[in-house]
Amino acid sequence: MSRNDLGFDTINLGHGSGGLMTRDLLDHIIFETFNNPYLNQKHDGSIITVDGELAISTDSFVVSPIFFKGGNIGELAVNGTVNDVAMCGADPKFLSLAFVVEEGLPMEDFVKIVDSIKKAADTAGVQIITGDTKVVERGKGDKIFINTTGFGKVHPKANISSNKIKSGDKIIISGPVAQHGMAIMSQRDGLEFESTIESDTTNLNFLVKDLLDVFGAKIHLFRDPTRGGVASVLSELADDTNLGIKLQETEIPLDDQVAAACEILGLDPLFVANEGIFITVVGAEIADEVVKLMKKHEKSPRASCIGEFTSEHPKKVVMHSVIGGKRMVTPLLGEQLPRIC
Amino acid sequence: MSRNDLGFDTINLGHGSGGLMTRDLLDHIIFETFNNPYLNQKHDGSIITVDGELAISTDSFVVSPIFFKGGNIGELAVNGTVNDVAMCGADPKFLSLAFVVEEGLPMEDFVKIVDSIKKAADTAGVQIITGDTKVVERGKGDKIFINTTGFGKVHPKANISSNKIKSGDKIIISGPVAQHGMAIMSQRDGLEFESTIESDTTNLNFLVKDLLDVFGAKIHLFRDPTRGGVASVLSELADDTNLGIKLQETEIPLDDQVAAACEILGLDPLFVANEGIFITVVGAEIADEVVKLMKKHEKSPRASCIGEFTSEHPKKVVMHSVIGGKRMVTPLLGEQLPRIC
Amino acid sequence: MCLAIPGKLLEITSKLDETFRMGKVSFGGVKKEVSLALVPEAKVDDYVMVHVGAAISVVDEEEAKKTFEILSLLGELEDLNQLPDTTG
Amino acid sequence: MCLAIPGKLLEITSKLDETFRMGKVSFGGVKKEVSLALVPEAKVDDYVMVHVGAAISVVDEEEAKKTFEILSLLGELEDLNQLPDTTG
Amino acid sequence: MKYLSEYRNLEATKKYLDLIAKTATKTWNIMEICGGQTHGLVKNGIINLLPENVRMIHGPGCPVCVTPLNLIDKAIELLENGVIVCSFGDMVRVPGSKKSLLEAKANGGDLRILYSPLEAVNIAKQNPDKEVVFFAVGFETTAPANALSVLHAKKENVSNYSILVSHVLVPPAMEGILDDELCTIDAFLGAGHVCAIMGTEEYYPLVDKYKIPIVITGFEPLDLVQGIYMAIVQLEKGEYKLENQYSRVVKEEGNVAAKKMMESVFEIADREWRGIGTIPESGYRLKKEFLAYDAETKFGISSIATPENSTCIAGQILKGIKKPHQCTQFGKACTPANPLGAPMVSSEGACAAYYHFSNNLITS
Amino acid sequence: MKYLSEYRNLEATKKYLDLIAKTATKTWNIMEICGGQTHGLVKNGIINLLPENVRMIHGPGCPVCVTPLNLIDKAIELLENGVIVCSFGDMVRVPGSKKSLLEAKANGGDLRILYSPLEAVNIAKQNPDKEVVFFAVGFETTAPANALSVLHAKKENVSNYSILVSHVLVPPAMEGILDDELCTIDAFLGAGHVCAIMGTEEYYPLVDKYKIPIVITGFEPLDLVQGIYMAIVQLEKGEYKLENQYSRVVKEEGNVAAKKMMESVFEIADREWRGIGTIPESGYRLKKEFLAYDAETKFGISSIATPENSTCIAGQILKGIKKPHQCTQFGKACTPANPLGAPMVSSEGACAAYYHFSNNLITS
Ligand code: SF4
Ligand code: SF4
Ligand SMILES: [Mg+2]
Ligand SMILES: [Mg+2]
Ligand SMILES: [Mg+2]
Ligand SMILES: [Mg+2]
Ligand SMILES: [Mg+2]
Ligand SMILES: [Mg+2]
Ligand SMILES: [Mg+2]
Ligand SMILES: [Mg+2]
Ligand SMILES: [Mg+2]
Ligand SMILES: [Mg+2]
Repeated sequence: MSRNDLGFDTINLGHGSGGLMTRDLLDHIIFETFNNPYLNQKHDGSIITVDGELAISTDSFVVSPIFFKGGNIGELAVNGTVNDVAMCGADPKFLSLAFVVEEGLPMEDFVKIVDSIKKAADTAGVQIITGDTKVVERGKGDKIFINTTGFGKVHPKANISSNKIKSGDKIIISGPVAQHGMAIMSQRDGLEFESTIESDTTNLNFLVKDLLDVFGAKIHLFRDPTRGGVASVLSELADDTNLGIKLQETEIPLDDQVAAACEILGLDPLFVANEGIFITVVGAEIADEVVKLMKKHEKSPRASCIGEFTSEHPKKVVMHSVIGGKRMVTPLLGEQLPRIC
Repeated sequence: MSRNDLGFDTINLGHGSGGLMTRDLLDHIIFETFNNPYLNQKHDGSIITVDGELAISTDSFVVSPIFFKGGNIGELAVNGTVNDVAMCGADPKFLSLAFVVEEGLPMEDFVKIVDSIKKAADTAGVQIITGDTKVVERGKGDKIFINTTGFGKVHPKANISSNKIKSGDKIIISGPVAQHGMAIMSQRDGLEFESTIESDTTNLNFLVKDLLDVFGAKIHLFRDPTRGGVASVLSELADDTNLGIKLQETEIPLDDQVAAACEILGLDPLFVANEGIFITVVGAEIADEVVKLMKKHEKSPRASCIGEFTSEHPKKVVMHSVIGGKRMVTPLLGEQLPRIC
Repeated sequence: MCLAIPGKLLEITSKLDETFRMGKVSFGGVKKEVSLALVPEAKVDDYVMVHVGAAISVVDEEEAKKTFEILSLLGELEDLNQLPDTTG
Repeated sequence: MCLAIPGKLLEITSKLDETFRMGKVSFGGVKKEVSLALVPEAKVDDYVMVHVGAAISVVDEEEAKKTFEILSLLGELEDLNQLPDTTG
Repeated sequence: MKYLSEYRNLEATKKYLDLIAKTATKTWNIMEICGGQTHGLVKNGIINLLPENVRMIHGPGCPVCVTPLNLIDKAIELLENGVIVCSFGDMVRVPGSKKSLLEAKANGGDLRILYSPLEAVNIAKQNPDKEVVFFAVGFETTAPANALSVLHAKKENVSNYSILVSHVLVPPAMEGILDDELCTIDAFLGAGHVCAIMGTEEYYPLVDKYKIPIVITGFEPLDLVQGIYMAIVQLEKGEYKLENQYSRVVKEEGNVAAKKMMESVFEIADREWRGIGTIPESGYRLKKEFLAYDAETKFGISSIATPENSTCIAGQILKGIKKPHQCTQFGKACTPANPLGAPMVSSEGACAAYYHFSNNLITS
Repeated sequence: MKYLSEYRNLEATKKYLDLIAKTATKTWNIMEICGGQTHGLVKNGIINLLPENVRMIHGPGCPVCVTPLNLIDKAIELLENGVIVCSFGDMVRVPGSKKSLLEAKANGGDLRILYSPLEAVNIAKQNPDKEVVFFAVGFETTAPANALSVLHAKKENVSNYSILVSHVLVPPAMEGILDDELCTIDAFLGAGHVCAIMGTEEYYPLVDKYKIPIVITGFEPLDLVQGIYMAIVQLEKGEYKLENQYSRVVKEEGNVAAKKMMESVFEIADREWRGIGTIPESGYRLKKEFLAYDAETKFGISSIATPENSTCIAGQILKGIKKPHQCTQFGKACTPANPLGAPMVSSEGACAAYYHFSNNLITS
């Protein structure tokens, strides 16, 4: 039996039953694809050997559509968790992988997603070490949800904590904002538009490692502004640090088409979800060097210092606008909705 | 703002947006409930310190109904993963916790589930160290799905592997079969029945630890026969070890009402899902002592030696029936469906 | 053919008319509402055979013993006198 | 009130009758199909203001310059002569 | 459970097995009609506890197995057209010509797996803007409950309910089997629950015409071994009688109320049996007065036709001419995960029962 | 983007701000009518770049804010009765008397958030067995597109489409504001996109009657500062004229085709404005010939009535009599997460705009 020939065109409830059909699916698709000694134990879990500090992060991925411009839910699930582990100042090495599949998902799509996961995991240098596959009835899911939980040793030089942030620290962003969210939005029913906007989903762990290698504890924080966007992450940071944040609108990298799409739908790009970028807070003395290093790195040619922490207006994020005005930036409230009227 | 007064009766998409509503939900329900130094980092992940072998297991829980006799999806999600880690011969200490909530879930139900998770985690001695909350549109989920990923150090005396199983090894089950599956089935639309059957979901980690403390490497395997039931797990073991398995039908513990419900619906209890029991494979020389210890333990008063490995019919599981006949036990094929005609 | 299981009729739960009676039947403690439309003669405490939600027959207690009586008659049941289970 | 954004009319995509014309409009490269029913005078290469999926006005290029001309007239624009963006 | 556990007694079963061994001097081929009996024989490992010379042959009494492929395709057609299709669990995995009901459900069909047809009427009441069809398969045992569902719907004016009828009758099938010149069957175990409805009457003509013992038998191990013993006693004596091992459930007159109800709704008709072909007057169809409840009429799907897989020898299996392991496809191209023919689908189907339970395979 | 980026120029904006500072010698209260202008002012931080004596007052031009509570309750009523309700994104979070459309969706309603009313007609075509209602809010700018959707539905015989109309008109609202004895407004920035449709004609009578400058203005920073500058020049000169800052988009005659289309579908009617009350002849309703497309008529929901929150001073805010931070509830009981009144809902609503963007709060 080959991996594309399990005798079924679509996933059905039997594939999640825990019986023979489940085992077939696992043997011929999952184990064959990810084939590594951890996973091959085929036990209820896996055993890894660790020594020291281990960073752990979990995320469920529920993006719709599951195939979008620039990627699919599979690579997103790898990159998202790889990046969250990296944001802890750690070096992600292992992932667990749990699917919740809606019956009726074409087997072809499932295989495509599994292949993307493999490719993304290889690219990021992580191994899938344990997993789970559940199938839910039609109408009780949305094609496929993926949970990944990631693990990695904390970088020996890392000392990442919002406690370390002080007034004067600089805020650097690794690339243009709102790309992922607008790529998804471009395919959303009732709001769709044509563009060359692609999701920027990618793994940021090697970039993070390079930064830690060079700057170590002078890097005070990493944070990826995914759901809720840059505005929400910075609002949380202002709140947590009891410091103010000054932002320079002109310094925030933004792709032209992304900007245009936001104009059309009345969305603020600062609220839109990102995937392939992060924010780092660093001591002012190294900010220029950090930007310089990042601009040379393939993952962050458009890195930019977008603002700084200040003691002036604690807990408030203030944007200095293109035309020299000021406004408060508040976190996203509920769901990001297009403003039309 | 108190944990029951977020201003919303139900979860809506805004609670998963990553903005202020998400933060409110996390601050006032999740962080307040699980309050521990790992989780309180409120970062993208958590950092734990480990030294040695770490067992990791992941599972998504998609049970419907979410509140069932004897438990709910929350405690199931804790116990399920705690047990999977224990089945690796490890001592579960940490859990990640990821929700996929369907919009419209009553806030009250969400709080109830979170409270159950807390209680089950406390009972099992594990801490929730990192998490995630996603909200999907109505009709794109099924009230709530929960993924937990668990971690724990491998017991110093443990040497758990199906490679260690040899002909003559005894198979011991910790309690009566099919209880969880039939508790769920009793509430299933179109098949429902009245009974006192309750899910047996519980944490088995302390029992596993006690066994390892006493018997160490003479315990060759632990496995919890969840989805697919006892039949599927044993079929897999026969297949993996290249040995045969002899089972004694009369030795398999089975609650009277569970047996009756299986009769009515034409189900084989060996195929029905379990939650609060496990199978252990041990050297024949310690089998009686293992059963004795287990019978004294609160989690396994009905422990029983149900069979043994044999070189006689490799890869086949043979049941010796109540009336002295023999039959093959095959793994569950697809979904467990009631047989009526 | 077709799976039918014996259970004890605990109560008549509804009686729209003489035909469409429903009753609660206990199968070793597991209870289900079943149609009694096919067994107008069934009364509380009877054991009925239930198939796909309808009682199709009332079990005859006397006849039930015959399987064991034959063995006795054939001298095969000496050690089995207490066999018939009456625990319900 | 109401958000309206200028975009360049790239092509007329369908023309059921004189009223129900549709066209593809580019907003800095992002393209949307919009109704041209309210702008019968609009032609390819015009810039139209689009509101909730319908073009509501054709932008007048001459008038567009006035904002900057006023500043010039007032002697305020000496360093801004190259201002109007024509990149599309 | 009373009336179950005592019939699973090891000692009593052994006694009957001993009696069988002592009594049977020649080779006897006994067919159990009912799939439920097949299930009981293999699940309890009885077949291999019988002496070599007593051979059980699995009959056609599995409704899942004899329901023709075209009816499954019809049910799928309904499902794909937005009808809520209700079915017993065992029917839903049977492959039609392209897919099974379960696969059609995975593609979006609203399929409900029910314990009882009466539940389907409730579903119709709860979904007044949808059509609800119950896939009414089964033998005489199941027909009264299905008839009841139609009467229920009529009484309560539930006009969006109908049934896709595939009811077959046992005696014509037995005749068909006996008429085959390759037939080697010496005696029958009669189907206990069918007779609970129909009584014993219809079987006397068969006994007389074919001079063959028929023992109406139950489903528990003790029932089965007693039934086999009773058949062998007749065979050894050269007798052919109708006997009733299952008298605690089967009365001579059967279930009079059930027969009346069934006859008010159904009438006898020719029926196609999967693997066997059309047998005259071997099934039920809805009477004219109830055609409003006939899904085939209501949805105009009676013309759907589907050929069977040509390599499958299900017909010979169902007639007892061949055993499953004599089929070249058995366990190879044809497995429960990928069944080629109906007998591999239900665990009561002869091929699946062999595949799952038989210890023929244990030493293979 | 052409016609956007050049109007966001820092230097040119500064020049106009300098001109304003040089020109304004007295205290002037200028109301921008449109919520889009409010948004532009706060988002770009213009308010605090203006000299102390030039005060912007936020007008009633946010359709989300002036749509009466009872219309939201009506839309929710439809949603809860199985109707597919389509709406612009900003309307769905507005709390009705019990819940918002978004919460009704979470409870199972089929709510679609759309970019365009024309899309709603397509949804109606794709769901012929469902009713589809578009929540047609907005001012003169949006009315033509909504009219177009009705004409589209009529042309294509889409009978399951209707609109829940809440169209309001700017000039009557301006009159209402000016008639209030507490009114302190010295000049208006006219709503650019409303005038793109309606032209300039209707504003001359207002200028004459109330002797007040009106400068029709666009939405970009440069538009806004130029419009303010033009108003101040008039005020300082003691003039009152209608001027058109936004001439690249607004023609004197407006959009003739759009007006014709709108007038074929709608007629002028009294309308309730949230926070203000009923203003005579201040909105549109569907003409008799189009009542088949009127959701209130079609579903008989015109009688739903809902009182406003009594502590909310939205009416005074909308008339420019008070500023949001002068409301006792502002930022306390009333926040964007839990709005008591409409102006706290949309980011263009005066209260929300203050809450979100104003640097009044930065130093608080
Ligand atoms: S084994 Fe399969 S192919 Fe052969 S007779 Fe049985 S069902 Fe048909
Ligand atoms: S702050 Fe709230 S309560 Fe006060 S006027 Fe604004 S909307 Fe009304
Ligand atoms: Mg995470
Ligand atoms: Mg990619
Ligand atoms: Mg993440
Ligand atoms: Mg698992
Ligand atoms: Mg993150
Ligand atoms: Mg697991
Ligand atoms: Mg419990
Ligand atoms: Mg598990
Ligand atoms: Mg997360
Ligand atoms: Mg397990």
